[in-house]
Amino acid sequence: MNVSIIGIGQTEVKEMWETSIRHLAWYAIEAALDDAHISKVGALFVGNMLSGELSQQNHLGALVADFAGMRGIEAVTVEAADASGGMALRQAILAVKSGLVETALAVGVEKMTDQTGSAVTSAMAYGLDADYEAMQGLTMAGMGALLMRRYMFEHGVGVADFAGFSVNAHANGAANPLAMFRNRIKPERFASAPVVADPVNLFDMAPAADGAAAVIVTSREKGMDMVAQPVEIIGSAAATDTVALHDRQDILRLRAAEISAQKAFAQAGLTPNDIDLFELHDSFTVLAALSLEAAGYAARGEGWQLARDGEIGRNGRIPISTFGGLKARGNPMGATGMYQIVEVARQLRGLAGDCQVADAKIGMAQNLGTSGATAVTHILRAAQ
Amino acid sequence: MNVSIIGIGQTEVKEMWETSIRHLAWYAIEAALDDAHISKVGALFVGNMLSGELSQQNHLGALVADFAGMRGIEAVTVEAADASGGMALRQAILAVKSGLVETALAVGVEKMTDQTGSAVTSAMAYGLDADYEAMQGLTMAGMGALLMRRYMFEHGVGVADFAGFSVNAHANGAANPLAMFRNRIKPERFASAPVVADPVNLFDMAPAADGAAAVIVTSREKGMDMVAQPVEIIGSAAATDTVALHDRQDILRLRAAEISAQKAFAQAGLTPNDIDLFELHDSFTVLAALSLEAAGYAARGEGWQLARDGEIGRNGRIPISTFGGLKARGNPMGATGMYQIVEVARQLRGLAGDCQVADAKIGMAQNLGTSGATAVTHILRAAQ
Amino acid sequence: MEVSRHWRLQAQRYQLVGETCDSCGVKLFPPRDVCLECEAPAQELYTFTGLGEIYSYTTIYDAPAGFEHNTPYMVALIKLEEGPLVTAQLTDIDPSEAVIGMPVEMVTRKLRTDGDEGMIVYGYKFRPAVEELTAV
Amino acid sequence: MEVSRHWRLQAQRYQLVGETCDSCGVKLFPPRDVCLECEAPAQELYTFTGLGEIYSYTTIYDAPAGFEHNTPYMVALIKLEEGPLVTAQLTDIDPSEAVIGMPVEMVTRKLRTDGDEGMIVYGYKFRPAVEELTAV
Ligand SMILES: [Zn+2]
Ligand SMILES: [Zn+2]
Repeated sequence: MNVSIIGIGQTEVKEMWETSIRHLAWYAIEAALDDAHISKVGALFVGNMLSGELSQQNHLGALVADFAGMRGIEAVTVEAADASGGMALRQAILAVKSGLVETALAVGVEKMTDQTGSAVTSAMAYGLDADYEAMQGLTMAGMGALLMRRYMFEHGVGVADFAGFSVNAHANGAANPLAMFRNRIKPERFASAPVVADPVNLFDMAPAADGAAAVIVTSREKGMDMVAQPVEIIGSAAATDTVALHDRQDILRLRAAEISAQKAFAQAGLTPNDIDLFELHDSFTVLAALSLEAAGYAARGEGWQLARDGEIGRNGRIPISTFGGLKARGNPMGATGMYQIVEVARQLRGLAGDCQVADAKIGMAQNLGTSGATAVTHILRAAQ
Repeated sequence: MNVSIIGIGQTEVKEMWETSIRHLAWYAIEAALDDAHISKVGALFVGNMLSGELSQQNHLGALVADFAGMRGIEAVTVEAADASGGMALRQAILAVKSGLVETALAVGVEKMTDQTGSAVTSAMAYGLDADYEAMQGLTMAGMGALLMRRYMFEHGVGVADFAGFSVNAHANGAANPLAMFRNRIKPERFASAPVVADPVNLFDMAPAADGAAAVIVTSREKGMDMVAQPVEIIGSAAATDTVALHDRQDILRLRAAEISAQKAFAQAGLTPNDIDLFELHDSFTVLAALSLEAAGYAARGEGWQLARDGEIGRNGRIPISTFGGLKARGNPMGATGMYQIVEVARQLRGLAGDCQVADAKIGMAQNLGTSGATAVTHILRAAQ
Repeated sequence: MEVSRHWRLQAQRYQLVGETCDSCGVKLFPPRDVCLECEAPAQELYTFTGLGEIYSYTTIYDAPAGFEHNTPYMVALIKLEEGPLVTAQLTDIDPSEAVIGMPVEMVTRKLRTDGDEGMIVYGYKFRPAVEELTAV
Repeated sequence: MEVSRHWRLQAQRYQLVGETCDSCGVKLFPPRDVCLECEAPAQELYTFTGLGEIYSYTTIYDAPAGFEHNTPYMVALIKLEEGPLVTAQLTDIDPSEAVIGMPVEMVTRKLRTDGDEGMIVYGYKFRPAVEELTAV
């Protein structure tokens, strides 16, 4: 792609009552600017889903650019439900590739805790089909449940067969000081966790929280000059599927995830076996299984077996959720995709601390909007 | 820029109770695809501000891509208040320039009439600073009023001195079958129009309405092969200013508009005198005056004189609002910037009907977010 | 208040009015202007029988605004006899009875309470098919 | 309900607490982390006197949700003595009295009623300065 990451930044993921959305974005941006040793960029892309609904604040591009001391620069908000973060990076890459922007900053930010209860549940469901899904009372958790129930039916698996995804995520989150949940969980506790939307229980579902993460990109040549450890973006592709599950021919096939992964692999000239770690979109355990299938790591109906067989752990065949994933790190909707990128970059720099995957050279991040109605896949490589 | 417009489409601007937001977007897209003689594009950028707040529907990229029969393509929503439309085109241009997308579709769409009254007034104010402007009860109309009052004070003009902008807009709108208001107004009626936010009256302010407009872009070379009358994009630039008026050193200077216009002129190698028509952002008459000043058509405090002196008419020095502008064509917030582009393209193709500016070869469109916190300027030229 | 939105969708909500594609014959619900299968224009109206079977289902305990009144409630994907899937609430059923493949039929029920003034939105839900009930 | 948001802003809302920039000395309101003038970090708190004058003003007849109770109401840009502009409602004033340059002072008043349960948000407004009133 000829584009490199030269700076990354992130905040903790948790409920931050004292922090406004503009402050959240600024903290992540400040860290990314410091990391890149710069104070300005040419363009800002803000990935966000719910600021209007929950904070009565749109126009985040201009607001954040000004608050971050970069008044005047080009700035805009990018939205694709919980894939907003990944899509913001995608726009930053397009901007740099266009030659019209030298250095671009993408920040994903979500402030979930300005509202509570049913208002947040409602707003999160704005990523579904308003007229034909949300109007029937479907929620994000309900969507995950419809997928999970059908997966269990078609593939003959039980609720407990998904436990390995959560156990892995929490084990990794326990080593990430920025994660929302840092407690390990035991498989036997999984089956008895409180049900949110049957069969989805609290351990199947990622928790909503506040958070922001930021990434700065520029051309590969400039990146090499500017920082010691640039991370190259060698694949970037986005695709869509129907927003409503009921409009799909096969709800257990994530077509957008397949398309975006295949395109990214083709751009990078790689196959799934070349990837050292994979930050996938585990907003629900069933989506982790389906994402592994879509990316080519398991045949249809067999993604769950990778968790059962321990192949998703730090030393497994394809480590996933290495900083806890959405499940344990937490899921600030429009920021989630940017956390994935920051985490892959940390792995490839060899600076992942207790979360480090040994000898990580190539990593992949895939950010989904709702049930994969949007999918954006990035493949990153440590600069050579 | 090496990017050309190969298809344009638009719906009427009015209250369309019977039409959902996905249908609105589709009608404009269908017209643009027909115009370009194609059925698919590589990427879709949806400019929208208020779908979440007013229609409980986010994730419009995937929703519209699917509904328009383009399931699978890359798609995302772009938001910058009432500059969302212009910023969506900007992303489409960056995508094509990047070389990663061959043909990109930008659609601006806004569905204002799913809610009524104070809910719409509130949602429109989400483009302001939520914590320090909207929380004080400031509205979009109030923002226009603060600007207009100060302009009147500093430059010694009265309410009636802004009438020429509305008279011109309505005269042009009367010739546009798609315009919301097709009635001519007389200057003497202007001063007695009902007040919305003193001194802004009904004739100073563009009406909110439903609407959608779409533009398809590809590389200049491909455009020449594909259609008989491509329109070249020879300048494209975006900039920001503070969201809150109170954070500006001089509220009567639209810095983002200045920056984006200067960049676009520089890219095109042109000066203001080379522009045959200028679709500016006349959401308020005072913004029309300030936009003319920012783009270099009048000295500070003298923009209103262009209206007084008849220089903004179809045969004037710098024709503006040639299809009625936001004021008479109507202002579907996130779609407005795309209407401007469609209108300039129609002028440059010589297909503007009764709205035609004679011998129009080069046109400019400038889309503002709120009081110019975002500004995006495009310069278009008839293919040579 | 979203009066126009609910008015606009009433044919779908009350009578399951979808479309048939002239080109490929597929039946579409929800209606759309471009056929999902063959991408031809699809605008001939078709009223579904309202018979189908459960394709997947869930019981929702964490309700969004407007749905608090009947929490927990069940939402399912229904495979209609004519082919398409539809997302709908299940009614007149105990969560423990639901099973994939169960025959169901459409009924009209209260869906949601909107806003301060409490406008009530009605629309389709599905219940166990009467034949099924009498057979039990 | 946005309890946390209002709680977060209470120092600004009730006492006009802004900042002084260590580097260039400019006074900032609303507070921000990066100085608007010199882009240095600005985090030293400063409580404004609440005295200023009207810089621009309007009377709003078309109110957003939560502000219906006192429509029409006046909103102004106030030039604070210390330099910055602030957006605030005017109170205790007849619209016909307002004029650019009029001295005003901060008071605390009810700003907005939020949501179904009617949480009331308080904050700064400005009224004609007392000296001004007695002089009249
Ligand atoms: Zn068909
Ligand atoms: Zn300073």
